[in-house]
Amino acid sequence: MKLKTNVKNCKGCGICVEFCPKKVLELDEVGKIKVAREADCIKCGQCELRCPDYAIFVMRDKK
Amino acid sequence: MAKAVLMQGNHACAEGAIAAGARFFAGYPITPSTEVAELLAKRLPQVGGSFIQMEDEIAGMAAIIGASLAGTKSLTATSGPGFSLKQELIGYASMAEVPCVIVNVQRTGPSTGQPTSPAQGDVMQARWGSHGDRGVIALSPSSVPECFTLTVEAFNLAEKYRTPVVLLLDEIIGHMREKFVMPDPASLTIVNRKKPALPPGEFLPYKPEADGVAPMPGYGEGYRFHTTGLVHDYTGFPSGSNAVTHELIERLHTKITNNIDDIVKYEALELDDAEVAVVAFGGTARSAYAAIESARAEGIKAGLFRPITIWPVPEKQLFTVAEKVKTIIVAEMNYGQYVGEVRRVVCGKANVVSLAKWNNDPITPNELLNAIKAGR
Amino acid sequence: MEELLVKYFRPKLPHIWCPGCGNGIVTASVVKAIDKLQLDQDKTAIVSGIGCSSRASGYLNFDTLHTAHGRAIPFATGIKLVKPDHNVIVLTGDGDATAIGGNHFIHAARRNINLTVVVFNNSIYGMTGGQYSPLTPHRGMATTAPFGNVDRPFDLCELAKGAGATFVARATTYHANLLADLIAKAIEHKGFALVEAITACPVSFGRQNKMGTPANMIKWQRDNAVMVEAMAKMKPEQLEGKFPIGVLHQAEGTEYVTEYQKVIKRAMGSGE
Amino acid sequence: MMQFRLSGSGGQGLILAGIILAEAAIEDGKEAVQSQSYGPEARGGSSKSEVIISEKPIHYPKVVNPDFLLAMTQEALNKYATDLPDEAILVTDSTFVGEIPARFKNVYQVPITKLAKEKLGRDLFANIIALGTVAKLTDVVSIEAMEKAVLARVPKGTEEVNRQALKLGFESV
Repeated sequence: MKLKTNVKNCKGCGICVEFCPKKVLELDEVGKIKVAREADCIKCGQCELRCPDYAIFVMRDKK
Repeated sequence: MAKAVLMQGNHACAEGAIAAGARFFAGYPITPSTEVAELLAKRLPQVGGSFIQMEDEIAGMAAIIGASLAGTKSLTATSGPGFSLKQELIGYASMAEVPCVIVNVQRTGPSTGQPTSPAQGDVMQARWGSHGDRGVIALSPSSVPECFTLTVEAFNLAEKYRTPVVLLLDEIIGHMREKFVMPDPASLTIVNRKKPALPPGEFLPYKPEADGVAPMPGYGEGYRFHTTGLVHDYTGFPSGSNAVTHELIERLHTKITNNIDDIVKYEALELDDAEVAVVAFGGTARSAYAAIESARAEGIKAGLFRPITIWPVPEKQLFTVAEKVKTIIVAEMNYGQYVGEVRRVVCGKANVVSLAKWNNDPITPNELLNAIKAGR
Repeated sequence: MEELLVKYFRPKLPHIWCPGCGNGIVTASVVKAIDKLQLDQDKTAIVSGIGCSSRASGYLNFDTLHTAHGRAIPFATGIKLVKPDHNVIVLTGDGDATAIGGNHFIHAARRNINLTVVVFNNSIYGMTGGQYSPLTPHRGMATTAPFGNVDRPFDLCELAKGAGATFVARATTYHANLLADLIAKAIEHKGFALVEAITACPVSFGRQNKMGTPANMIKWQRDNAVMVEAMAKMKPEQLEGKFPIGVLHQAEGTEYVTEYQKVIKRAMGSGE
Repeated sequence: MMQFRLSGSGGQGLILAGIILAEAAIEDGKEAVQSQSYGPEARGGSSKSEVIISEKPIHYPKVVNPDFLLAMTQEALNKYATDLPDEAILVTDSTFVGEIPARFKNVYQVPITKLAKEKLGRDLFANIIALGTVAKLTDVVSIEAMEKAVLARVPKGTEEVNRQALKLGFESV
C-alpha cells in the first residue's frame, strides 16, 4: 500500500487531486478522497504535504 | 512583634500581596493606584517574583491571567478607567476560572473624572462591569492594616474559589498613611489552589468537586489542559450544548452563593440597641465611626453595619439589622449605588435612606451625624 | 504526518476549518517544527487569540490557552515571565494580531521577549464572515468593503522589524516545508520571533475576490512568493505584485526575560 | 487630638513633611494619620498635607478643625485658612506670605525659605525648618522623635544639614 486515507477527516477540498503529478487521486461521488490509480503513485508526498485536513498519508518504508 | 510604622494603604496592599504568596504583577500606571505597582516593582524581584509594566490596562489583565494559569499567584492594580478596560478579561477569568486579584483604587468618574479625588463610583462596575453573567467577590478595606489583611484574604478567596477577586479601595484609603504593624507571617492563613489528585488522562480540569470548584494544575505539570473563554464542558474544551451552558453559568454563581457564609465578612458596631444603622464601607466607614461615636455621646442609639465583603452582599446579616432598627442610612461616595442593594435585601423591613455624595469630598462625620439625627 | 498526529494532536479531528482552508497546513508546519526540535511537550505552551486560526490551540497536545480577541500575546507574556524555561508559541490571525491586538504585537516586539508568534494571514476576518482586516489588500473585496477596500494594509514583517523584533520570516502554505523550517528557526531564536504564514481562506476571501478553487489559491501563493535571496537579483518589472519569503530579518538583541532574570538576581542579592 | 495642615505649593516637600510628622508621632507611641490632596501638577499649584495625631484611634482621616496651619505661600494661605479657627496656630513663610487676615491670634511669621537659602545654602531644607517650628510650638511630638523621623527619611550624607535645619526652625519661634 502506497497511500493511506482517513476519509473521516476529508472535507473534499480537492487540493490533493489538483497537486498530484500522476493523477492518482479523485473525489468520489460524495466528494471525499479516493485513491483511483495507486499503481501510478510515485510517493512524491505532494498530497500529504498539502492536505489541510490530515486525511491522506504516504506510506514510507521503515528504515 | 514588628515595629509600628507609618504605611500608605496602597503600599499595605502591595505588602499583603507578597505575604499572600503573589509572585507576579502586570499593570499600567493610573492614579490613584500607582503606588501599588511602584512598590511591587521593587518588592517582587526581591522575593524572586516578576513585575512588568504593560503597554495598556488590558494587557496587564491578560498577563496576570496567563501567569496564574501557568501556576503563579498574580495581581494587577488600577482605577476606574482602567477597571473598565479590564472588564472583558475579568469576565474571561470568571469563565475560565482563573484565580487572580484586581485592585481598584476608586477615583471620581465617569471618564477621566477627577484622578486625585476619592469616590466609590465603581461599586456596581465591580459587580456588573463585565458582560454576561457570573458570580463576583469584591472586598473593601477601611484602614491601612485592613488593606494588608484583605489583600491576603482576596488571594485566599481567589485561590479557593478559582475566581477573580476585586479589592475595591478608594482614594481615601489608598493614599492615606497610618500606623501599621506587619503581622507575623506564621499568623497568616494562606490558601493555595487545590491540585489534582488524579493522574493526567483521568483528570478532568473543569469537573467540580463538592464545593463547586475543580482542582487546578499548573503549566509544565504534565496535565496539558486546555483553557478557553468559550462555554466548555468538564474537559475544558468548547461545547455548544444547552445543558453544559446551563450548568456552567449556574455554577459560576453557585460556587459563590453556596459558600456565602465562608466568604462574607462584615463588621457590626453598636447595633444591639440601635435605632439607626449606618451602612458604610471603605473610606466612608471612617466617617461613620466618628459620627456614631458623636451620636452615642449625645445619647442617640446609632450603630454601623460595615460590609467588608461588598459582593456578595451579606444579605442574611443585613436583613437581621433591618428587623431591629427604624432607619438604615446608606452612606457612599457616589450618586447612590449600594443603597439599591440594601433596599433589595431589607425588603421594606426598615426605612432605607441614601446619603450619597459625589463632589470629590468625603462624606464628613457631621453630615452623617445630621443624617442619623434626622433618621431617629 | 501520521505519527505526528498521534504524538502532538489531541483526538479531536476533524477540525472545524472549512474545506480548503490553509489553517490545517500551517498547524501541521507548527507541529513539524516542534517535532524537528524535539521540544518537551510539558514545557511548551501554545497560546492563541480569537478567530479561525486561534482554534488551532485546542487540537494540540500541550498546555494550551485559547484567550480573548487580540490578547494572545499579553497572556503569553505572563506565562513566559513566570515560566522562563518554557517554549511559548502564539498562534494568531491577521485581524487578531494586527487590529485589536496590534498594540500588544508591537510592544512585545519592542521588548524582544522570547515568544514565537505565528500569524496565520488569510487577509480577512474569516470566522465572522469576510470583513476586511488590516492585512486585506487595498481594493480587495470584503463584506464591509463592498466597493473595494479603501484601507492600505500593513506589511506585517516590516512592522515587526520596525517595532524591534529580532527574527522575522514569511512563508506560504504552498511552501509548507519552508514554513516548518522557519517556525523551527523562530522557536530556536532567543527573542521576539515572527513567522507570517500566508494562508488561503477560500470561503470568506477567495470567493469575494474571485480567486477560484482552494488549489488555485495555493497556486497563487506559488506564483507570487519569491525567496528573498532571489528577489534581490530580480528587475523591478519582474517584482510587480511579488512578495518575499524566507528569513527577512534576524538580529542580535537583549531579550526581555533573560534581562528580567538578572533583575531578580540583583534584587534578591541586594538584601533589601 | 491635634490636627495639622501643612500647605504650600507642589515641590516644597510638604507631603514629606507630613509623613515625617506622622512618623515622629508613631515614634512617640501615638496614633497618626497622614493624608494629602494635590492637583495634577507635580510642581507648582497649591498642595496640602494633613496630619492628625492622637492618643486614641483616629477615625475620620481628614482635618476638620485645624489646630495648626503652615502656609508656605500666599495662595496656600488664602485657600487653606478659610476653616482655620481664630485661636489656631498659624505659621507662615514670610518669604512668600505678606497678607495675613487680622482675625488670627497666634501668628508666627518665619522667613523659612530665606533661612534655608541663607543659612543652609538651599531652599529645599525649608520643609525641615518648618517641622522645627511644629516641634517648638506644639507638644504633640518630642523634638527627639522628630529628629529621628527626619533622619530616617532624608538622603544619606545630608543628616547633619537636616539636623541643623530642624534646629533652625525650632529656634526661630
